[in-house]
Amino acid sequence: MFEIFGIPSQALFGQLLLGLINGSFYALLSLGLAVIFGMLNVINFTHGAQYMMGAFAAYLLLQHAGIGYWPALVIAPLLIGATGVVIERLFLRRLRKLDPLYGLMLTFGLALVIEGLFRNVYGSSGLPYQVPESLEGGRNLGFMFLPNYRAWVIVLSLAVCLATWYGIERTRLGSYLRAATENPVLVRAFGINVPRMVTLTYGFGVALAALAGVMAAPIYNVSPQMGSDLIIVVFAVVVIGGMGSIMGAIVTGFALGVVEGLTKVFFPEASNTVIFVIMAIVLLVRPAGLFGRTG
Amino acid sequence: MKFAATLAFAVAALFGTATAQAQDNVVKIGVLTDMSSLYADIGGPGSVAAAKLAVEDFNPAAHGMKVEVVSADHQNKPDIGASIARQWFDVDHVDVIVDVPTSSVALAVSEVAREKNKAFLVSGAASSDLTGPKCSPNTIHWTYDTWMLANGTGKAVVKTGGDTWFFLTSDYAFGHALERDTAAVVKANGGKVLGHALHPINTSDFSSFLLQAQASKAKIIGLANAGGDTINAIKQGAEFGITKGGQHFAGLLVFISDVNALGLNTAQGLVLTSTWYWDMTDANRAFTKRWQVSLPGKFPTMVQAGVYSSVIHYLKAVAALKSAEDGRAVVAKMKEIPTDDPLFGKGVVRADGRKIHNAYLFEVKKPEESKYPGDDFKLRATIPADEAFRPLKDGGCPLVGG
Amino acid sequence: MPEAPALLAVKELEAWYGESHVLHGVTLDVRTGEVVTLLGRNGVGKTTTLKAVMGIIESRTGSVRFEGKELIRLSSDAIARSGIAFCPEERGIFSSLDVKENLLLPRQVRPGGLDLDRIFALFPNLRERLNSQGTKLSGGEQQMLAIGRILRTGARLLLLDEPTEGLAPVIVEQIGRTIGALKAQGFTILLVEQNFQFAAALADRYYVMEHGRIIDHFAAADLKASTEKLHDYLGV
Amino acid sequence: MERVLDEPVLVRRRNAGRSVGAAFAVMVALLAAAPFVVYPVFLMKALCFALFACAFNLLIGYVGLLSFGHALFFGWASYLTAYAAKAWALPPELAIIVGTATAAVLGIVAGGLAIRRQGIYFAMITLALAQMMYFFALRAKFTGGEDGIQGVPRGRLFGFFDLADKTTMYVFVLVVVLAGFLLIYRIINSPFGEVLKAIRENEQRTISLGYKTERYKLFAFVLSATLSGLAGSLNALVFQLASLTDVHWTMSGDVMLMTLIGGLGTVFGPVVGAFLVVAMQNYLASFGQWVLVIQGAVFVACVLVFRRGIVGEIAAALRVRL
Repeated sequence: MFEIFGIPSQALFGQLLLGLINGSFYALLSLGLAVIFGMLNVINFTHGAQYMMGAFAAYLLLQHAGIGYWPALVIAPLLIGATGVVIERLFLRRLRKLDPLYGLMLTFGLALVIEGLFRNVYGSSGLPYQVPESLEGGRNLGFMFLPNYRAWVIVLSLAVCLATWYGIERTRLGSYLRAATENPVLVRAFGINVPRMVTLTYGFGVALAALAGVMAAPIYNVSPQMGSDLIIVVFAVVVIGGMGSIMGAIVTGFALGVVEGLTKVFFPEASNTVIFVIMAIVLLVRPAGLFGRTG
Repeated sequence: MKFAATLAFAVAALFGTATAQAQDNVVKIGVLTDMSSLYADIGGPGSVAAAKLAVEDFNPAAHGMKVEVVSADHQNKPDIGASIARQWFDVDHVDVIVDVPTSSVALAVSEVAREKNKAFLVSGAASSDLTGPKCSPNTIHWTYDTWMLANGTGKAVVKTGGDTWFFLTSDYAFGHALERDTAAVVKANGGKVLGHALHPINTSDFSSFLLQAQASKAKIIGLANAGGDTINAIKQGAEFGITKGGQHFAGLLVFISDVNALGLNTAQGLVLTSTWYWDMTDANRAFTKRWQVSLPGKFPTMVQAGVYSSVIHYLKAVAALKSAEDGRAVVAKMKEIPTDDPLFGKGVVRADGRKIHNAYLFEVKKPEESKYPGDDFKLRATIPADEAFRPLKDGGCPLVGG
Repeated sequence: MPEAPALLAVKELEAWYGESHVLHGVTLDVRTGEVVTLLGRNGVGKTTTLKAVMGIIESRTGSVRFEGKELIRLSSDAIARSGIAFCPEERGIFSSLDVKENLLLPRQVRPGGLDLDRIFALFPNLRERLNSQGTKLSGGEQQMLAIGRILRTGARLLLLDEPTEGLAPVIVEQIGRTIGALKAQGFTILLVEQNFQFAAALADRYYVMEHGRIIDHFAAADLKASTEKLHDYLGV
Repeated sequence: MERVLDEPVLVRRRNAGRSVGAAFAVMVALLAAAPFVVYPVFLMKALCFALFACAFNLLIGYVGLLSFGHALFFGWASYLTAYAAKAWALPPELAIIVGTATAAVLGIVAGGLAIRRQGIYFAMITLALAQMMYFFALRAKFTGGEDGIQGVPRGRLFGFFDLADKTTMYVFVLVVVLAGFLLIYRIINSPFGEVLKAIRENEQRTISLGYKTERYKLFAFVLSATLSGLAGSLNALVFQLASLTDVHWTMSGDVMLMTLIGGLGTVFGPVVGAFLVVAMQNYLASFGQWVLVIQGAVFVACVLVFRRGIVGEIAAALRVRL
């Protein structure tokens, strides 16, 4: 095995791959944020809590209904997405004509409520969720032992991201979404029920977060605070990528996961901060973010 | 003016009651713990329940005393802990604070207790500094500490063949101390430390640290961390085939609540040191049964048992002095009379404030070995009380002469 | 054709932008098959009238009847679905959509809309640019796209807001011919226009607006007689 | 996307001076009498947060910028003050200056980066920058990591007043906070403040009038950061402790809640909000987990039905400015 800057290539490739796994979560979450932001002009601070709710939904489905991982992968996002629909209808819709900062504050408050409730009921030391049997074990890639489940996370997240991209950029329904992002008033005057689309879009973005939560459940413990720390990193990812494009959100998510992984090899002390430092640099060079549109 | 009136009303309504309470002869025990966060299952409501059981068993009426238990959540933040402690002592006439998981909070509360001359009985916090350089005539450290954990687990593991170590260390004072102490024990017993990886507190993804541990080929991966971090590290270690690859985890601070969170399937084989286990004696089982009335389905940790034990002993000392006013005097009394309670048996409190009792080395059972809920540990060794804790002279506590 | 029933009947229409009251009781009607033009200076409320009819301005009162059905309480998507199509002044071409997606965007609300081939017959340029980004088209092409896409919907009443604004005379001429052709095909059109020459060639009737009110109304036949007045109104 | 945060409370300016003056007098009287009734440490804490919230309000209420990272200034000032007082044994007045100056410098850096974007982006950037510095505080040696800096001596003010004395400390905190309050009031009613409000209403128009709005915004940001730092410095001395709590993002959330409850863009709102939130945290502590839920619910309620906040509603009802 050769070495790069004194680091065995083994460790390097291993960390790169791990970075990609983390990137999967960043990408799914920032994608959801981008989809929501596009239609609602709201930064969904509840996103972290909804990610957590996804994980809890998987856990509770298993505990109380005996429903395993595979069905949960579909059911949990639908359930949590439905709560998103309710949130949009009850709360966000009433703020549409106000400054988007109110949306941020509202979703922040909701995040506190949700996290508090879950802490209240489930404590905080985390609840276990097993890797599904069919994905147990792993394979030795030579440079590292890659658990099958983690490989699955990369594949699934990539697939969901690309499917979402395709759906938005290449389909009829997606053209409605893009058009409504640009000029909702006119799209509505073309006979399309934009408010319903907004509601469903929010539900969809929330469902993406919940899906990420289900995917995370077997890797991390299911715990009420799992979302709140992650969400701030994802915000930084979003600022770096800019809210310009769906692809931007996906690419930035994966790329920053990898960068973070590399930092863990070369300069572990900075692994928490590297994304924020990149954010500062990107802001200096390209205030609109890497994929953002100015103006 | 409406605004002024509102403000005045609000102020009066909210705070007016605070100072209204008169001084009386009630002994007030404040359980200051983590009710909502990382260590809520280690201490938390379970500690409050334990304290209440202790009061019940002490039977204050028989001693002509009145005892009240209050509780608050310090959220693992030293600032919140210190300000609650201050307010309890200043305003609410609390005489003693018990539990306080999280070393940083315990150190802060210890300062306040000393300043206000009240008693402080630590059960939840780990730092051996509490009876070392930062010892206080008002503080007793009851259940366990970092030195004891390092000594118990470290020595036992090396002696059973785990002679090469790699540490996953929580990157703050508690983790550093735990690693340092354990590394010293490992080396003293002829083992070798191959390396370490520092991880931030509350890390959700340990995979990259585990990869380093794996690459080190050390037999033992020592977890110098606590709570959720320990849980996550072990869980993800299983996923990366660490245990199947022949490496073993040594959890330096593992509680039964952590084991339950992990599930036996993942936690099996884990070696840990504890000073108390619910299923060891009939007295412990009886206590557990009563305790479970408040927390059904859970099992008390050593911290919660320590709260019980420390409260019993405290009340005995207060009864002997007939006053809880002077915290220093009560603590001195507690050091003077020997301890004896159903959970920890007979013991002593040392001059530096260290409570001395046995420690036990446990191994987590395999799922098939566990016959009923909570049947998690099997005993591997008993560390006698006089070996379990740091010798008095090594602590550097200014209270100890010479 | 004064005896024909009004396809669109607007009565006492009032509208507000936030706090400011912009329409003060607009009353007009458009009969099936007509081209009716709203004239007036900048800022008198012509565009607002179209938007209020379309429900784009939500705070409005009065009555808007289309085919006898009251629309004033409906949202703009429901109004569109009842069979009215709107082409905004700023054309509203979506930059994130290509030409084809722009064309296919408005919902088909009734059978009998023009299919793509017939739209390309009207606007041959569009066929070649089908895969370009919508906003990469020239101003004229964008206007054609904006009109073309609402022809697909099957709506028989078109609200066109200044379709000639900022376009070269050749293009204006082409748009004029197109509107003529649409009229011949039986579309009913309510047109807002500043370019009086352009409107004169097309319209059956005119309404003149000032300060959010209709101040005058005459048929094409009376145009000559009204020229003087018009110069006054429009300040030409 | 340069929308105004909210329709400002319409007021009659001629009443303004009188109502604010009267309310100020009442506030001072209440605060002077309060320590005889209320636990002084609680009062001092609430006062520090009142100053913090007022500083935060300067930015959101008068410039329309929502900073989600104000804990950065509060917390780092608190660290530096604590460190200066403990490790360098500086007298309290110098320790406070060290802390406040740190906040000012951080304000220049963070502000310089953040005001490049507006609205939600601004909020996210300030949040991310603060979080970065949170991790730095967690790692840095001098902050004591999880332990924080404990046992900070209060020292003797100007070598003369012993701040270990409760009453002296209270008077000191009260004087500093009132001075900060008056400074902010002065700023928002100065020509500079008028430009800030113009930016809030419509930045494009303000630019077209020839104002370099970026500079105004940056200056307001730095001012707000500095005063937040002053609050953090005081807080460190009151509790003789600087800890991670002070730099954590929940602190930024708290100050946002205080300002929102009290009333964005009102003079007294942040003060009222600070007292309410601090009281809530103190007196609901026994409810444990529910504090978070209650705080969140109050947030939601404020945003949905109560956007003017308490003081804003009162002011609107009385048709005065407060």
